[in-house]
Amino acid sequence: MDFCELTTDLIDITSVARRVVPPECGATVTLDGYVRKFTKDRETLHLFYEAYEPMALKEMQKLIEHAKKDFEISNVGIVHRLGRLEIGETSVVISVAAPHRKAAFAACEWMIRELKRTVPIWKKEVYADGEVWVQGESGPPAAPSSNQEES
Amino acid sequence: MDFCELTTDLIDITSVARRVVPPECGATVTLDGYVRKFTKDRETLHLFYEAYEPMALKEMQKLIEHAKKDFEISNVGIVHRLGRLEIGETSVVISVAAPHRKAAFAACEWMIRELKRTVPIWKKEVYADGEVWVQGESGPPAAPSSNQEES
Amino acid sequence: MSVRVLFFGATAAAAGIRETYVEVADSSKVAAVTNLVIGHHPALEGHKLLFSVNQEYAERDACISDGDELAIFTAVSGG
Amino acid sequence: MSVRVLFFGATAAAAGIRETYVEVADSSKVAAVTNLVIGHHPALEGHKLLFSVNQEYAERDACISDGDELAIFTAVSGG
Repeated sequence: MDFCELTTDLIDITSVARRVVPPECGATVTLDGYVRKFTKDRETLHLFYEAYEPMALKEMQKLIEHAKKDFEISNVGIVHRLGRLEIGETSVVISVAAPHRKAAFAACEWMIRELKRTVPIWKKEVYADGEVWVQGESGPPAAPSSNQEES
Repeated sequence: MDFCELTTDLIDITSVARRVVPPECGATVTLDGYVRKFTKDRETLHLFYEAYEPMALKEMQKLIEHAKKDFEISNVGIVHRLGRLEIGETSVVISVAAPHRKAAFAACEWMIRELKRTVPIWKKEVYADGEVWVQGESGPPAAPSSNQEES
Repeated sequence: MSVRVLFFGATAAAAGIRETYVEVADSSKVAAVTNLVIGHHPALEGHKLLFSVNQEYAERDACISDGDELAIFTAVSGG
Repeated sequence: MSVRVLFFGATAAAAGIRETYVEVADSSKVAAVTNLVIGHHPALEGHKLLFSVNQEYAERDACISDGDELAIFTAVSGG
């Protein structure tokens, strides 16, 4: 079963990884992104994630469809946290199950790169002396391609 | 903190992934291997893993040292299950935390490949009509190298 | 025609609102609607803007129809 | 000299034991000890064997000292 979700609750990695496991698969690769305490020596107190929810879910769904076309994988689960996150809490989990781990690694790495580029979610970093909406690094999305080099 | 463990208890992926997270890191990549129901159309009832425990822990420790030399990663956790495992249970977890996810993916993929080649653990597959100690595919270990192609 | 305009993150902070409706000529393009919106919310001017129409990414020269949903935002930063 | 010999997985199943002690000439090599062991446990013959001495991988021509721990096993299959 594939799934993508947005949630304001704490994300449990194990439960995400388990839900993508079909009986014929032997490996799951899971990317777990979380709130860093320091970004370039500036201390983050907490983060806030906001999404254009219906479009974010559509884009996540597109990522899954694209990945399943390009990689030999069985199931994918993506869960992104929204709202206020404390230091160390998981912001995003992408779990990919595949018969062979090589495809799971490749697909998972491709999906987190594309998610950061295409899924309409924004992060606000809150410091002791202010806050800032983080700008994505990758510029406007073109058609996603799994052959594309990392920017 | 790095760690490697052998355990006869159920492995909780989240707790492994969490223990490798230092405050400056932003991503953890976790490989979760588990008991397949089918191998080449033959149904596995359950598995049994046996280790040469002190040597297995030494070899796992070597893997971690080697990976930390070759990849820009912060912490690594490896936990391998021993004893009887039911279908779907996790046999091995490798979690790698890194400031940049690219290194975490590369190191995690390299470590599971090397673990399967060098760490003295053996798997017995139990079927309805018999059981077999699985032979590793990779032949005798040479000095591990991160530049080596997958066999 | 009437277009619903949404803001998120940095653009919501700059515009001071999360949502508005604007009246524009039929067959207006994203660029025309955006210029009108920037006229009302000049703090948007400094931002490199991205767009979606009905929850699909769109370029500045994309056409907009009556009842469409235009979102104006900056480069995404999830993950 | 006395060498402790350990078996695991397929070799333990073939030998029917997990551990034994053998007496061999001083400075014997892994190959000599292994041949002696196979003599006692001929079911080991069919297996492609790997070795460790004192928990480090070793080749057939590695020397063994009194009190060493030799493990005889097949290609590992963990993970």
